[in-house]
Amino acid sequence: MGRIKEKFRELQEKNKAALICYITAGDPDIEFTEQIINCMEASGVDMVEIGIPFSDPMADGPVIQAASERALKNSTSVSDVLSLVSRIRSSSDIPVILFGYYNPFFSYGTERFAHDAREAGADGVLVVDLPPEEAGELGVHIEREGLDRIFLLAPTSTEERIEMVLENASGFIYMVSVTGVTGARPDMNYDLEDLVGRIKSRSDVPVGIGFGVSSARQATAIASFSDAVIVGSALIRIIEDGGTQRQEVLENISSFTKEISAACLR
Amino acid sequence: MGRIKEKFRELQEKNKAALICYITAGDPDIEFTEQIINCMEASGVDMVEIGIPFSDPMADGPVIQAASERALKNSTSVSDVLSLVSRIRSSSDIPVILFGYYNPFFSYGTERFAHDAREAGADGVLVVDLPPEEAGELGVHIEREGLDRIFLLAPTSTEERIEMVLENASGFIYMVSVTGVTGARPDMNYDLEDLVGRIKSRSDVPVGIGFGVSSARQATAIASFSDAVIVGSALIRIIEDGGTQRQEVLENISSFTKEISAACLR
Amino acid sequence: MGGNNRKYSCPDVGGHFGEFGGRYVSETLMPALIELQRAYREASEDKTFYEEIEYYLKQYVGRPTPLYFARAMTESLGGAKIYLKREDLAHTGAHKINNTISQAILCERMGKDRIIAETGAGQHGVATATVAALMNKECVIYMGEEDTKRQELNVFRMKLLGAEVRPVVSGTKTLKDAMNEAMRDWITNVRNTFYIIGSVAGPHPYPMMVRDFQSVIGHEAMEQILAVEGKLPDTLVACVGGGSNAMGLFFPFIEESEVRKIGVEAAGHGLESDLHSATITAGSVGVLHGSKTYLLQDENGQVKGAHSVAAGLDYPGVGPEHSYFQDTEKVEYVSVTDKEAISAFSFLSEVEGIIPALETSHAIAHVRKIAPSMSPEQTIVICLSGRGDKDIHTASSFM
Amino acid sequence: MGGNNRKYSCPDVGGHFGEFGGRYVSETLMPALIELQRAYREASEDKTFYEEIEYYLKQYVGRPTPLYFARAMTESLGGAKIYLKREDLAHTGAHKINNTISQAILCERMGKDRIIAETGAGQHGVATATVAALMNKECVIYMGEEDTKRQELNVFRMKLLGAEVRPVVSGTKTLKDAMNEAMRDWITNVRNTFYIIGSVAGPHPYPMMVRDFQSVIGHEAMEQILAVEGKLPDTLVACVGGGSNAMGLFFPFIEESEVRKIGVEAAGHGLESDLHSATITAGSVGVLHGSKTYLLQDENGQVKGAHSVAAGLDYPGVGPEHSYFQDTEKVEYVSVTDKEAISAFSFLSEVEGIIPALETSHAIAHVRKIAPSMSPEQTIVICLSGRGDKDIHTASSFM
Ligand SMILES: Cc1ncc(COP(=O)(O)O)c(C=O)c1O
Ligand SMILES: Cc1ncc(COP(=O)(O)O)c(C=O)c1O
Repeated sequence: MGRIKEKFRELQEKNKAALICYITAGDPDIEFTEQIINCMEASGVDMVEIGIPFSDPMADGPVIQAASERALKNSTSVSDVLSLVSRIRSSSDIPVILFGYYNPFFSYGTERFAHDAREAGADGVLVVDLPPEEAGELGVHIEREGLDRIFLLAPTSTEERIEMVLENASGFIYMVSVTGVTGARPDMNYDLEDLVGRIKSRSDVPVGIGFGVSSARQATAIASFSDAVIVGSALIRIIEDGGTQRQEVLENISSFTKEISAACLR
Repeated sequence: MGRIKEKFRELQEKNKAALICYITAGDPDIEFTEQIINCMEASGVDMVEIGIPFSDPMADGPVIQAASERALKNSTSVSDVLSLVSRIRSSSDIPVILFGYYNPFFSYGTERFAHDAREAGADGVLVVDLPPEEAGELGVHIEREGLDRIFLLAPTSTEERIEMVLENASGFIYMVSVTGVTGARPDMNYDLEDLVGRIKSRSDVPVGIGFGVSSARQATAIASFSDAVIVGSALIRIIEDGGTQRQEVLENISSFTKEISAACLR
Repeated sequence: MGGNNRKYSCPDVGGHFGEFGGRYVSETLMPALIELQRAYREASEDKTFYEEIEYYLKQYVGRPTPLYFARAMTESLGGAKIYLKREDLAHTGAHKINNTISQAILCERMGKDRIIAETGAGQHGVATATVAALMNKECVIYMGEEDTKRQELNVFRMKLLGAEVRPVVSGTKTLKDAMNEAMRDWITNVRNTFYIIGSVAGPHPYPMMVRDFQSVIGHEAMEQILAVEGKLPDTLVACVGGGSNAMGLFFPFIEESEVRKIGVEAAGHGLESDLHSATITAGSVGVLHGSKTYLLQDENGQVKGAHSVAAGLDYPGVGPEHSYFQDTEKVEYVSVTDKEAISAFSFLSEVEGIIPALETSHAIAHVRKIAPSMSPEQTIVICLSGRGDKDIHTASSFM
Repeated sequence: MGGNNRKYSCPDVGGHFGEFGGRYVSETLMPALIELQRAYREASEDKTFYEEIEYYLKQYVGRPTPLYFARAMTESLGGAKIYLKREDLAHTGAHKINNTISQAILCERMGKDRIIAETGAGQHGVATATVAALMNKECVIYMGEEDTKRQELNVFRMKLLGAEVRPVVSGTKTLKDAMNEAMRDWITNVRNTFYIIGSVAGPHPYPMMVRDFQSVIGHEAMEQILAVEGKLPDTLVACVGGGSNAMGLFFPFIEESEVRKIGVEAAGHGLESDLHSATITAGSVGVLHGSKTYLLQDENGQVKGAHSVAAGLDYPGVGPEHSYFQDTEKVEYVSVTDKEAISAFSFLSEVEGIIPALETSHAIAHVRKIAPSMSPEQTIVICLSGRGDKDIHTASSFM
């Protein structure tokens, strides 16, 4: 069983939704990314999504765009991220999902990437701009290496598309909470519950919800009907606000993730 | 016999070409125009052409354009010019030709203008932009009042046009020395002699040459084959250069016209 | 072209339209005008002349221009059906090229190797520089210094086309003075120079010739409206600066007295102010630039400076045939203010996605006044004389 | 439209041209792309859809545009006969309107009340704002902040047409980033918003749809050249930014392998410099803006900033079908530098009196290289994709 599936099983026993945290690798440098991940794990984060920065993050809001730009200032590459995963894996079993846009993976070489990602100890891959229709080329290698293929579903997704995604997905389904780009939002659309229900009635792959989660209140609400709470921009904002005060950033991340993690308990 | 004809007859006896001088009325004010005319007469000028300023002096070069603009600054009008003629006529018999563009005459009223011009003591009328084809309306009144109708001929004029002009002209023919606008020119086209010859073979109306005459040398050359030397821009330039030094202007005009007048002796 | 009106027979051989028109020019130019008149007459009798013009109008200028049914404008005004004759789509962006291409072909026939022109808005200057480039002629454009500033883009265009642009600093430094200066150049260089006048103004044969060359607008419009509506339009509307686009639209309809024709002049800041260009509506008869016509002038016969936000209407004279149409009531002349024109400029842009020239906007503004009280069975044809790219800076400073 | 090539059958149902194209977008957009694809297919089966497009192309855009024999250019180069397909005469001044009017009609059929677009040179933005005004839709245009500065006139035009122009300050602040931002808007407002993409780029069905809408250029050109020359042209030349004008000209000839087709990319400061936009000539395969295609990218798959003096070519990607044409050798791709383009800009202005867009000037520049060595029996058709009024300030600063 893969680490992701294992983790969901473990949390189900604790009656807790998984807290999955996203950060952009290399923002502002790869060493700090590693520290943050260690800190998050210590504060109750259940899985990490490591973003590979891209020059044209079409589906991201200003916060993650800015993180990408900072990461690209020092040319953070797929190789750099894979090394980071290896280092994390040498001391931790936290599930790691690699998250990004297709071109950097494509440029690295899809077969080589899948192989190296598995070697480094990654567990799943989510490519934002790779819907099932285009996912074959990378997917075949990912699957062969035994990594999970994580897909997005959106409020706009039709029944047909849910079907198609479920046929291809493993690990979990990343349910996008809104029609919109990434970014913390004070309010969320709780009609999501219905959509999650529709997914769950067809498959037992776990469903996580992200795009906009920024408070314990939201996390509690989401945790009540889904398998995972995914937080991204809210964390990036802490990194951004902290600037060079790295110790302070780590403390803030720690207290923020602890609070959200607690809220994930049902 | 009109004053113009009389003057040509008189000068023929002296074996001298007429010196006809042009100035713009009201440049820079009408009183000074009167002083200049008196000064010119005293210095040997045989006839004066008084220019009525116009806003759009299409056939004039920059010097006379600027004179017009100065004259229009104090709204010098046809009435003002007619009063000026009356004043000159009260003390002098110098032939006076009114010179201008058609619109101010038209605006004054053609019949009224012809009448008032004769009353004031003017002798001839030359309207730059009124070729024989359009001259009828004003011409009929001018003729009725016994004033001379002076026309232009140009180096471009064809035989037909010379014919047409000669049929309508009286007083003298104003032969334009160049294809071009008014303005003093260092060099002139002495092929004019041939053209003048062609005119003289058909009519005994005197022929004067203007546009560009600015030196005694030129005057002598012209006087040798034509009946009148017409000077304009060169005088205006003296007025312009003198600015507010009116006494100096009068002295310069006096010495300049004396020199040209002497050159007109054959 | 222009010759299909049997009853209407102006001008006479001397270029007179009733009391208007004629050739009020210095003797130096008379032979040139006579030569031009003769060359034009000879060309008019030569089929190949019209074939050449037609070739360039079609292949180079992009004619015929559409007669576009302005559905959104019609619905927004809620009255007569409005059609736009799309001269804005002609090469260089205005009707001016219809005339310049034709005169340039005549110039070529006459063997002149130098072309000059005056320009106000710069549209005629660009259209002239364009055909001079095409025909490989030396080209000098006179433009009032004021206008070179407010129509800077067009100055660049002319230079790029290889023309020399001479800013005119005399007088009011606008179109009127540019025309004086062009005349002076012509007087000086008359032997090798062809003067392309940009409107139905100037001495004979220009008003007639430009009328004939612009009549393609009205001929096409007539054919087009008959094809879609099956009847003649009720009303024609065009702006009037010198009057060439209006003449081009109106002339083929001149004997159709049931077709109302409205020329729209520029009222600038208002007719009661002294800042306008409403020559016919508020002027009086006089002589300027070679012809007798309505003029803006003072009590001494001095020509007054005109004003309009539209540089191409900023002219104190008007084509003499318009003066004749005014006195014979063949055409009605009205005026609209700068403000109304600017509002119409935005209106057409927003409603139809067509940015009209500020000149043209005067015609649009008048139609906004009359269309609502007309019936939906009635039709109006507007001469959309040019596009407004050149005016965007000017207009935006007012908005 | 675009469907007359029996043998050529790209794209497949998923929008692939061989390995290129596809739909590389976030899940949120997939349903919208599928909905658009379905709506386009349905419209394509409806005669009234094409009738409506044809109506607007003729009456509003001013089609057909002439195929003008450039005699002076031909003589000056002394080789092949050169014809210019005059898209500069289309409403708003470039070929872009062929596509925007057609997409706007589709938008209307789909009942969307909001239109967005990205723009580089501003031509597509103006063409979009124009049709949004005509169809009475809310309109937002994304434009890189850099481009809002160098194409200021077009910004004014868009605003005047009632569109909101949002300057994009992320990334390189040019077209690429404007497209990112437009995609983000679409992701957010997908339910009521129609995204009008301005070239044969983006996810399926855009490359196919824009190709079909622009094919009117090539269809007309084919008919026109057959009418005057009695045979197909020897060579077609067009500039390639996203590639829509080139596609529009080439596509109807795509199965005519004896007709040479040359796409001209922007070499900027030279291919050896890093300042160019020669995506096909000097790029490598990748994925950007929803499709797989040639790209300018670094060794890590990060997209590089492009450079061209022509804002409309300043794009690091290219339509995926062009990538396919490159790999299948249906079209040759070459590049010319900023300098060559600027020189061609002056050249055409002076020789033919036609000021081309700087984008188009790239095509002209290449023809200057190849025409002299061709024979006078051979013909070249250039897509004169747009007029250069918008570029005069830029160009004059280089001259
Ligand atoms: C677009 C446009 N319309 C109208 C005019 C006015 O000229 P006319 O009255 O001769 O048509 C101009 C003059 O520049 C113009 O550019
Ligand atoms: C006149 C003109 N030509 C060409 C282009 C390049 O686009 P494409 O390659 O899609 O034709 C543009 C883009 O703005 C343009 O304005």
